[in-house]
Amino acid sequence: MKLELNNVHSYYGKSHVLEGLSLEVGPGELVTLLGRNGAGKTTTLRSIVGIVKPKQGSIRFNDVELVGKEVFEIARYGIALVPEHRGIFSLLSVEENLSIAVRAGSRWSMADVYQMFPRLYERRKNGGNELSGGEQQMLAMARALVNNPQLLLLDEPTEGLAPVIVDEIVRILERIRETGVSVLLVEQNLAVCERLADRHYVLEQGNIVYSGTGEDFRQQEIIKDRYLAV
Amino acid sequence: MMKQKRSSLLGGVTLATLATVILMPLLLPSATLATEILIFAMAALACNLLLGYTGLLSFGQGIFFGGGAYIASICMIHWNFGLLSALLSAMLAGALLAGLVGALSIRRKGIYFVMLTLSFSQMAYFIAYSVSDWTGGDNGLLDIPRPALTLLGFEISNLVSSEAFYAFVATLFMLIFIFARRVIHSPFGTTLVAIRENENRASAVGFSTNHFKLLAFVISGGITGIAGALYAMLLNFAPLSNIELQMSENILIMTIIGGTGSLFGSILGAGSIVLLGDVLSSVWPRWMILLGIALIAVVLFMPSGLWGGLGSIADRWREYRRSKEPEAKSREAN
Amino acid sequence: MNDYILETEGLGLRYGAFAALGSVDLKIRRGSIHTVIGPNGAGKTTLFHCLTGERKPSSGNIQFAGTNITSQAAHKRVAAGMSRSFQITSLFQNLSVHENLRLAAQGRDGLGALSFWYSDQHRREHSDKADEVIERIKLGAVADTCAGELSHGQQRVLEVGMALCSNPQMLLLDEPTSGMGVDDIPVMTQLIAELGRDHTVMLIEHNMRLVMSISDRITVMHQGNILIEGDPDEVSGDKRVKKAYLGESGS
Amino acid sequence: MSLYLFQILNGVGLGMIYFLISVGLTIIFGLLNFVNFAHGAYYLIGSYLCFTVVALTGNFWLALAIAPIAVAILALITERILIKRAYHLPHTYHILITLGIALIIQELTISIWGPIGKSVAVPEALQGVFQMGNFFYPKYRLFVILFSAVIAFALWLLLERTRFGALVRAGSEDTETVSLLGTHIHKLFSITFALGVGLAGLAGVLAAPIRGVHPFVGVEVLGIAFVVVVIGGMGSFTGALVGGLIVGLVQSLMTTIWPQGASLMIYGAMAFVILLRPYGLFGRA
Amino acid sequence: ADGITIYGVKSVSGAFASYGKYADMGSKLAVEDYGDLLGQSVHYETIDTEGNAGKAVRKVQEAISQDNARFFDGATLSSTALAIGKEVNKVNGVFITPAGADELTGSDCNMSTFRWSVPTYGAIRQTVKPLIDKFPEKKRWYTITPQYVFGEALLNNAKAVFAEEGIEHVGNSYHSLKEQEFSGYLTNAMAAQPDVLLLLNFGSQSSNALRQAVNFGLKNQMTILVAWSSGLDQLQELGPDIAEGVYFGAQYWHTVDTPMNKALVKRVKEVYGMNPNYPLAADYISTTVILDAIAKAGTTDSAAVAKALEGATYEGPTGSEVIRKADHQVLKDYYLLEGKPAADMADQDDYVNIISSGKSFPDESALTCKRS
Ligand SMILES: Nc1ncnc2c1ncn2[C@@H]1O[C@H](COP(=O)(O)OP(=O)(O)OP(=O)(O)O)[C@@H](O)[C@H]1O
Ligand SMILES: Nc1ncnc2c1ncn2[C@@H]1O[C@H](COP(=O)(O)OP(=O)(O)OP(=O)(O)O)[C@@H](O)[C@H]1O
Ligand SMILES: [Mg+2]
Ligand SMILES: [Mg+2]
Repeated sequence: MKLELNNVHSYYGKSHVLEGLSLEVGPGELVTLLGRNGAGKTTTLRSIVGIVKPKQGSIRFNDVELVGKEVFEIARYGIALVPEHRGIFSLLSVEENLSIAVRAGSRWSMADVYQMFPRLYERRKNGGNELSGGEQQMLAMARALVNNPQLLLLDEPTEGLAPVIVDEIVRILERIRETGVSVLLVEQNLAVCERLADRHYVLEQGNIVYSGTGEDFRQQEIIKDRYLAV
Repeated sequence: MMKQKRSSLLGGVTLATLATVILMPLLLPSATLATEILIFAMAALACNLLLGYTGLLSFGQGIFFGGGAYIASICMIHWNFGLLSALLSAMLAGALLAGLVGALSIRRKGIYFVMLTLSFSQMAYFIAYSVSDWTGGDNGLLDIPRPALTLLGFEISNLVSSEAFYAFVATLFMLIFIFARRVIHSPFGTTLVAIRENENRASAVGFSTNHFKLLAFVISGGITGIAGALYAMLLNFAPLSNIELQMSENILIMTIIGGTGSLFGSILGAGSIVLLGDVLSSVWPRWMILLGIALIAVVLFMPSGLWGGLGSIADRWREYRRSKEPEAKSREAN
Repeated sequence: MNDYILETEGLGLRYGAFAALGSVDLKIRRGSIHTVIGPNGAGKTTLFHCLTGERKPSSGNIQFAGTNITSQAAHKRVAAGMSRSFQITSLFQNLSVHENLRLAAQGRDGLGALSFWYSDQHRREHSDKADEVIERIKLGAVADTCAGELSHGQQRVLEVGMALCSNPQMLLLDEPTSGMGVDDIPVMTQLIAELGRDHTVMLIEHNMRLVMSISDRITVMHQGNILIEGDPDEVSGDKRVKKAYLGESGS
Repeated sequence: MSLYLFQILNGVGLGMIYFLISVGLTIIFGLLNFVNFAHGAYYLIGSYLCFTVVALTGNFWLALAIAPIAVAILALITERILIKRAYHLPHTYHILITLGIALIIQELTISIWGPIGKSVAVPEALQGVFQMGNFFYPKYRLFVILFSAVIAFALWLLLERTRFGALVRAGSEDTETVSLLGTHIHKLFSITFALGVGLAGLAGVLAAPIRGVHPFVGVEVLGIAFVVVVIGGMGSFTGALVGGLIVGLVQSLMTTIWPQGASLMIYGAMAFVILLRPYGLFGRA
Repeated sequence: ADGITIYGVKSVSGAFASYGKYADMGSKLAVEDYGDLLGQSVHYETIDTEGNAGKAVRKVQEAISQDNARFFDGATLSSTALAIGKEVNKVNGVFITPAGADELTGSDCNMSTFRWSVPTYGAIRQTVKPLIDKFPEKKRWYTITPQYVFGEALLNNAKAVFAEEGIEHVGNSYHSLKEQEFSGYLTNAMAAQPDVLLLLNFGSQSSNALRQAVNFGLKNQMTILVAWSSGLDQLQELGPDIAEGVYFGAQYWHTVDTPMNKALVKRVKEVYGMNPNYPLAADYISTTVILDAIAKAGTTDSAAVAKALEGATYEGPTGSEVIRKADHQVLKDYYLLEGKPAADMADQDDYVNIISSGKSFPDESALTCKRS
């Protein structure tokens, strides 16, 4: 599995958000994408899955060109996105939310994810609109997993979660990585990123301004200060 | 956007409207046709306050239109009301009916709201046809007078000629138009927009949204009532179809085709629908196919209605001009 | 005058058989920053819903500034000086940032805004208030942009700004920093601290650094009830809190 | 047998027809969140196709098999060309575009079949009345009741017990996320739309021998369908069934109690239900 | 414009297109057939009502003020006809209509308005009475009536006949203006066990009421009479299976044996390839009558033409027809028809036998028409 973005330009109407972005995620890698609010992190993920259609550049996944493909086709290649707004179906129960995502032959079954998130099991009969913010986040992750991805795109998965759950999520991400699934993680919580990532990219106004390994990044106080204001 | 200086009450759009109102009878085959257009423009404008600015899709506009027509006519026939007092009573009737329908419906959301107004519309129709002693039932109310316009005892015009009546309707229309512009740019009007955008948030910042929606209804009903009364005076006749669901539907179509959220759009909408029927029906009995196509076309290509469509054409023209300019300049430079 | 601006007694809310709030007795001291923390699904947002009138509690009552507001409508509570931000962003998506804030300021007028006979430009104070808040939350650059076009983080900032516009006595902020960039969090922290000087602030937060640094008092909720209440040191030292909420990284 | 008892039975019969008329509308609304004001027009086509097939072959059963499928195919075509472009727009635009489609269908019907209505004979096997003691009822209407009940059960299974049902319900909320899970959402929507509209066509066929075939019947049918669906709760399958029965019973009983107001009362019943229950009897917020 | 123009107010588009289309064909043909008049060419202009009385009135106003229009015919809907009558009367024009409302020649009559169709009085007399005569043993009658002015008028006339003939009126069901589902009313009717079921509604309502009555097997239990049918077009809609054995009242039937009708049928077959139905025949003769009156008056002054129409006698499709001066009502035959089995039909339009025909009109002394 390999994802490569090359010189990607994306727009919202006339506003130019990604200005020639290039990055790659290798097999089994966990890569983070950092940057301030509005830098274009979410837009990058949305461009990969085809919700935002890049006007220029190429996005290749296992040597298949994704630009121009429909969202559902891209998903079927094995890319799952856990979106910023979580996208829980409020009219469906937790169980139905999961069941419509289950793909035959998936590495994770519904039982597996219930084991990962016991809270979801307790609330499996409740409608999506009856979940707390944190519960929704868990459900979104669980749903992406049963969809059997090769590459998991996570948009701020720890947002709004209690510290215990954040720990839990970190553990889960570690487990996911062990299974060989690649992860591209957008995250504001630097501690989490540093604990997990093999490599980091820093994004500023639609351009990559830094990329480096986990060790290198720990030393990059200037980068952190200038682009992440830590 | 919102911060930009707004055109004043009497500027820009109002002048365009005034020009339209003055030119219309000159361009159209008859003053009666122009009058009909303005009357429906008035109804569409009132509908627009609800649909365009408050986000309420009401199938009850026919109730206020028909109600206004009946009340004004009954007042004139049975109690010899004069022109202005008849119009005033129509306005009150429209507002009252709207208050009633509004009070019962505004708590409901979405399609349930729509259906509730629709069912009131059916009931109003039933009542109108049942009390035929007052409304003429299915035969319609006949022999409705068109009283002279008098102010302080002086007769200004007898309004007998269709041109004189047009002038009167046009004046009234302009007043209502200016009033409506005032409404939408008042604190009340901006609050309506807030309700349209996000009702939950609007109530969380402190607006009791139901009161606002209700007042919007009442204002809309009052204006629609006046339109109904004018229609009765134009025809000397109030058919039962005034209060039928079809009327509500027509008013809605005019509003949406013209462009929701733009008062001038309502004139465009009313004008195009009335004219479409008038011109095409004599040419091709199945002309409603074209109406159908027009409705579809508006949805697909001009979702902001004719007014929005014109706007985006203007935008594109401007852009085209701009894109030409540097080219021209660079050519000059060479 | 009573020391407490807000008091609840046995406040409870059931969704069918499930008690999202058990029985909550809470006292918020005037002029303090009072934070509510607790695991996901503990009932924090639900508590806010009851306090602001979004939901009707199934039991108990609420006193605000000396009056019982248990069954008062949401918009009346705003007029009485209570204002909130939402955990899930809720804005006027198609209106500009400035207009969002101006409307929020206008909301304080309550039924006064029903007046349709004069121009909204008449009431400069709303517009001025919006400008002031824009300054405070540093969204000047996007003042004329539609709220829906802002990045998620910017929308969160605006969300808090909206709550500020009605000159509230008491502000209820539901996870104001959720989704905010690391660089904005200190700004928000400082903003809340500042607000704490002339308002009572009630806060739901998961960012422990922020919570511990600015809270006067912390209530920890668990399964719809209050687990403990105390000042930051007491709370962070408590074993039960560690187990139920903080975990190892939070400590 | 008492008159009222008969009226109740008759009301149930009517109610099943109303259910069939409405269920497609509720499916389309509930699952696609699309307001289909052309529903009555598709019913119209169903009934005219029934007329034509019967006129050509003399076989009603053939019409029952062919016409709904033809209507569904037509629906699929209109959906692909026009309607799918309006899904993302507010309800106002749904109403407008389908009103346009309904007008075109109605006027084309007049162009093809003429402005005068037509009749479809009751199939040979079901002519006459079924009699049991004092009780008698047209055989054809009995058949319609049973047939509708079978259709109702099959639909319920499809919508509540299959992944297909859950998927499309999810799609009604957030198409983007459903696509992200790898589902071809547009295909799903097309199929659902065709299914719902095909049911309207089926209703048109079944009602043709009872109501005749007339170019302006679409509007009336649409009105009833909306009343039924709103009473039951938009999007609720059970709601359509219960709503249909309520409307049928109200209408039937009113003919004895207050005949002048019979057609009014169905609207009265609807207003009453919405005022008491904001989302109809079985609707969800 | 040069020449004489007749304006046909026809519901060509909209919900009453089934009527307007043929009415329009009738007027058009009449003008074509007429040739020149007073040395001027004759024109025909359609005013489409779009099925809406308000639109119709506005367009008539426009024609009057812009084009100086004075001669009008048509208008199916009673409301349209009544309102147009008033408008035309303001300019002393001439207007002939086949609409159903008795007010046209009653309380709302005026100098300009003339009516070709037989009023409810005659429609009931010429159907109910012959049927009673035919089946003297059938004493129990049940009625189904639409509840509004027109239905009420038919019902009252029927009640009067019942009283005169010693018929027992065993019950009546009112229904509303837009009802299409009659099973409930039919059940009520069955419960009353009548010998004859009299349907007093018209158009699609009477078609559906009849269709559903046949479904319920009522045809075997009682005689059914549709007093106010629209004739051929309605029978075409119903088809012989339903119509067989049912009685219909009608203003016109194309097989009526009169010289003018024979010529009309021949001509219509030639031009349109069909038998004339009621709207076509009614508007053909209305238009012709106006043109004849213009010729008779020798002027296009409409007031004079209206005068010339009063009392005029002419050969119409139903035989000799007279325009009564007192109320501007055309005195003509009304028909009672009986549907025949498909096997007996000589051609595809041969749905019925004419059972009886005749003229019945309220006496001049009983007229409510008061004209200044
Ligand atoms: N739907 C939209 N329409 C127009 N502009 C948008 C839209 N969504 C985002 N933008 C703009 O695109 C830019 C990048 O936004 P994006 O959401 O990718 O940022 P981000 O890095 O994910 O920020 P955050 O950390 O706040 O989530 C921002 O300036 C934002 O204002
Ligand atoms: N409408 C509802 N019906 C049933 N249960 C609900 C409903 N709304 C919320 N709940 C449940 O109530 C509990 C409390 O929810 P609440 O949103 O208050 O949690 P919270 O403490 O704010 O959590 P978080 O930190 O994740 O936002 C949750 O378990 C949730 O599933
Ligand atoms: Mg983002
Ligand atoms: Mg919460």
